Amino acid sequence: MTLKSLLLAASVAAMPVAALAEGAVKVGMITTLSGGGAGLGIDVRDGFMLAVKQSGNDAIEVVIEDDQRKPDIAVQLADKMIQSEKVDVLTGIIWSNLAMAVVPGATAQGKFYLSPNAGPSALAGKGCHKNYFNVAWQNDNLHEAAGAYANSAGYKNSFILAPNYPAGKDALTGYKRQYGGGLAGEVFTQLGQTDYASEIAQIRASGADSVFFFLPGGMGISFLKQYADSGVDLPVVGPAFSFDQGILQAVGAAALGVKNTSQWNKDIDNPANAAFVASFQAEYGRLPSLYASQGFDTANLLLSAMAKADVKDTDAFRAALEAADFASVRGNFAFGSNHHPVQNIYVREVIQEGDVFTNKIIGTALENHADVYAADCKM
Amino acid sequence: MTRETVVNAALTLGLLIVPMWALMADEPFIITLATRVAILALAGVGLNIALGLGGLVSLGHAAFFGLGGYAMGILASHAQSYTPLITWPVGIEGTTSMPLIWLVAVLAAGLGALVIGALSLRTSGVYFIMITLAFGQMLYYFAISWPAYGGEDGLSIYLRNGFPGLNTLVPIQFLALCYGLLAIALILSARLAASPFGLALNAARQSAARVQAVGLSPYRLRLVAFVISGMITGLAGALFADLNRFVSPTMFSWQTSGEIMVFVILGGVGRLFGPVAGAAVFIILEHVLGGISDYWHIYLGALLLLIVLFARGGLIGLLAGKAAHHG
Amino acid sequence: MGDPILSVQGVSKSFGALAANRDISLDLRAGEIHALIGPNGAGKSTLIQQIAGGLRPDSGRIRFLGQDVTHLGPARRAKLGLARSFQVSALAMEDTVLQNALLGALGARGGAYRFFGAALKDAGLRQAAEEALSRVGLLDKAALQTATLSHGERRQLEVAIALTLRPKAFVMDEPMAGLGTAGSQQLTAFLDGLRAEAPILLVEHDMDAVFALADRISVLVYGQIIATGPCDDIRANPDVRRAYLGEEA
Amino acid sequence: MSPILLIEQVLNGLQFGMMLFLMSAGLTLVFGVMGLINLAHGSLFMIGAFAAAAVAAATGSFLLALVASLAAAAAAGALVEVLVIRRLYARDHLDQVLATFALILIFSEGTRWVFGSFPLFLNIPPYLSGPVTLPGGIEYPLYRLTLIAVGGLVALGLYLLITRTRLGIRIRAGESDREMIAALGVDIQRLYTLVFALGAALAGLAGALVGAIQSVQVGMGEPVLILAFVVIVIGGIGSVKGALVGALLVGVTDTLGRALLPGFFGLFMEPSAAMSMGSSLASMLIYILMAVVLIAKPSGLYGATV
Repeated sequence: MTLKSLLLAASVAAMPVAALAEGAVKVGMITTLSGGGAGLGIDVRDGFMLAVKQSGNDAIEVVIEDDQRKPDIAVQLADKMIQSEKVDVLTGIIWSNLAMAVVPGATAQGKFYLSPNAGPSALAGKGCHKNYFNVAWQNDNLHEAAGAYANSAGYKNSFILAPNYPAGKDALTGYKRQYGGGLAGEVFTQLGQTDYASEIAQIRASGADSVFFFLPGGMGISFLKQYADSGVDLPVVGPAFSFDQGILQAVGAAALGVKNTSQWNKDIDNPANAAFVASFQAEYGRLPSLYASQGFDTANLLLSAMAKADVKDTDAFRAALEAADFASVRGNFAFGSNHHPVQNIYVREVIQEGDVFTNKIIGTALENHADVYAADCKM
Repeated sequence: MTRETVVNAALTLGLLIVPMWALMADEPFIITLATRVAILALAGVGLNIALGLGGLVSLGHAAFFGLGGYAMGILASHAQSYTPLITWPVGIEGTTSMPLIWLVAVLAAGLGALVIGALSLRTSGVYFIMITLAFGQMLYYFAISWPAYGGEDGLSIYLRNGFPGLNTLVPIQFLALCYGLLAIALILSARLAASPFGLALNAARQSAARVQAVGLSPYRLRLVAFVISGMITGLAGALFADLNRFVSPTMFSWQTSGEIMVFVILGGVGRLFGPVAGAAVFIILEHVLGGISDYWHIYLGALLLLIVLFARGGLIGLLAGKAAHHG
Repeated sequence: MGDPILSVQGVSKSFGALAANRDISLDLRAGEIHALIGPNGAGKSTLIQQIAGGLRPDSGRIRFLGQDVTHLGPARRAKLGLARSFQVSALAMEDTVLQNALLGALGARGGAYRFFGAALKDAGLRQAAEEALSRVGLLDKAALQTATLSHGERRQLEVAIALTLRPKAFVMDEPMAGLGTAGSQQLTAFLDGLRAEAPILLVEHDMDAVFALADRISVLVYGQIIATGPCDDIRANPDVRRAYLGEEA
Repeated sequence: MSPILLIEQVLNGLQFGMMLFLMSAGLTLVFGVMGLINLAHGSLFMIGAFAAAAVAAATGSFLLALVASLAAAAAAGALVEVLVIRRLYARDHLDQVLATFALILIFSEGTRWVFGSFPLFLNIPPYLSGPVTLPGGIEYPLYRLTLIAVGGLVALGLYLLITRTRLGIRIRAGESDREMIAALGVDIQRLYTLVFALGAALAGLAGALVGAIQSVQVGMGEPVLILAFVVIVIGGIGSVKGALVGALLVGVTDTLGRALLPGFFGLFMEPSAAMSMGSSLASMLIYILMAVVLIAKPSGLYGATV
């Protein structure tokens, strides 16, 4: 907060932006810091800033702004970052619809964009761009992994549900892409819906042997609580979003035992991860979430590229980013031809450690998995 | 020269000087902000015709804002992908020409306002507020779940649309265009208020029975006002989409309706320059307060509350005193 | 004496169990002032509302200028030439006196759908409005805000607006109320001359004015007309005397 | 769709409707008695849920949590009534809308400031959790049945309060004639504060009850608020009976719409298009219902004619 106001004060003054040191990089972070979805943005920011702090690199300057989860505000902030702040790199956006609003314009103006969370298919396929890098996942990835897990668990008849909006439709498509069994039912819920009694009744009546759902944020919390109370006890799978550290405490015991897919967990065994989890807890007094890990990795990717090339030398800097030469907290990490991750996706189970609900990895759903849109990407 | 004229002139001067300064100081973002102020003020000018003159408290003007925005998004996306808009019964192509887009946006919003207004104006008071809200929500949910034009993801237009003789990608030129439209809308709205129609509409707000007794139909007066109001807000929607090069269902959300209403009330209901003052102050607050704290909404809320409670007549009322009675 | 300008034929109206008007018939002929009197709660306002078009009768017809207007709304009846003034002033209080009169002129012109050109600068409208204001003696107050007018002045403005319509008939709901003696006398004289322009259906409590002006009087008691006739007949009518005993002693 | 599933869905609709009723009753009372549009009613719902979650976390008792939700929402309601709302009664709807919109901003961000940005935990107590078997072999969550019962009890309580008590007489008098009630020597300010706090308490109770099966988070009040407005407008503003009927109508329409429409479109469309179309229409359905009601009856089902 103090950092932000200082920077703001500096930028409001009408003097020309002071020339930064050679090799310095100015980063514009547009993320959600107020309103209902603020938890995700705060985690990304905290993860990112932790990595910056640990690097001790003072050639990196970060300007942070709150997009209020509104696309038009995000676009306006991107304009501000580019026009006024004259940043070199943009990052931070949580939501696919905001990314779709900001990324094409930013990359067209020659800026780098590093996505710490959203990975809409349009940006991975036909709409890919050489200056756009996704450090999290392509949106379909975790759903595909859930489908793969469903196969290995022997599910033959899934009931699947997601909100009626593009990311929801992508989720069901992603699940079906890997899943080989039949469907007991397929339901689109309303975006922002809070009561799932009607859907749960349909699940009960459908004769399904498993349930797959993608309901991010509060929708997932509501669904899980109501599902647990309904007496339907079919196994549930879903992507990590509804079982992440930030919201798991709010779901409580209702989530225990649920399998979910994620490219990261705090128990992934590598030194970078161990150090990250410990230092994040020390710095902020809470367990890191998936989003924090993605923010942390995004910053480290950027720092690794800065060590190799000057951001003003766009081609060299891009090559340095493509190399992805940093110690990711998720272990092996590489970019595919469309600048989206090629990585393992794990299956986690929700467990209880003392008073705290958390996840532990129980297997690998997909190894070195890339997305299906890379073929459409012509850079 | 009344005090209100002085305040209006000062506002106009401010709106002109700030971008000029920004141009010289090479602060293009300030120009973008001024453009935003102009466009949102235009939306407010539209709403003010229904709200200030007609007394129609519409909590659904986002519907027209969004219709204008989507008119732009749909036409431009078809033009950019070289796919025809419709092929039957006649082939219609998309377009990236602003004047054409504006025309379509205004017509679409006007048609929307005609249908929504014709049904909603059967009610009055709180029921009217709520039924307009309901129509806005209908369009909002429709836009979210209608896959053809991006649904909740919205629709990106990678290049700003063109205007003959201007390079709209240059911020100051696009700003000039928006200022021009805002000025035209302000002049039209001032003349409308003084016109026979304005007289009758204003009277219908104060006493519907009187207007009926002289042989005029308040319903029709209000409907026409609602349509004009929707058209101007629709035009603002098309410009807003062009400013962001992006449209999304949030343009339809009830918060958008609420914000447009906030501009009008903040500035002063029924005051010619009310929406301009309201939009300018709102945008400045958003930027100044947003820098102070993550919890800046608290301060914004407190400020709005103080204005409603203690500065009746909005900012213009605060600066210029009670409304003058032209007679 | 030709067809009546306005005729009410067997009109009844009830609100729930309360019968406000029962089988009422009356007419208004060219050149006359027809006064409608009766104690409070007799159903006068309900009847006026039905004549002006604000309420629909449960049964019966209302004809105006030979045309059945029973199912027309107030605006349509006003367009046909039926002008009314309200018991409780219905005026645009925030506007000026002149603007209120202009509104009437606008209605008389038959349409308000002109979006440019200032209404105040329209010579035709302005002339009609100012003429009407001067006839009721309000011209010197034209620039004042209507809310600042006294109660009596507002009644005068109501009449002025009715005048701008150049109507075929007036329906006036207690125009004298609150006027004071001098004001009443002034308005009485004015209405006296007005009947030549168009007949007036006059609802009034001021009995001096009624007996001074009316060609005929109808008496409404408990929702029914108990007598209609010239002033002297009504004065002598025993039913009327009974109904008014104590109230108009 | 089997009859059992249909019955279950109707129950779901009733339960959803009862929750909407708790939310709407206060809103409609406040409007009926004081003529005030309160957009911040959803914030009181949120405050109830947060208070319940905080107390449940501290004490482990669900009943105490419910008491806390009632108390916190009533206190917050009384406080804003005295500080802000009181100044708005004489204003037009426009000022009320803007002022209470400002209150939403303050309450939402204030709650985030106090409780943080992450959702809170609040769960069904063990004695109410799990399903019970109803006659006909329908398995139905006990908690949802409890919600229906609570909603019914509150409706009954409100009915008795309004028809049988001195407070109720004053409320009804206040609805019809403010000056008369002041002339009767009733302290009108206290009455208003009381009615506002009562409405707030009901919203807070709804927040706590719903919070146990939903997500307790900032912004949870707004979607419910819009639904509550739909409810009271359909029922006729100011009418508690209208709120009950409207709430049940909206609850059942919404639930059955979501359950039946996709299948209905599936009869003559290919499945994925039918799914998408059906869901889209289902999400618009209650707004369509409201528009239709208002077009047919411009002041709602039980509203006074305007």
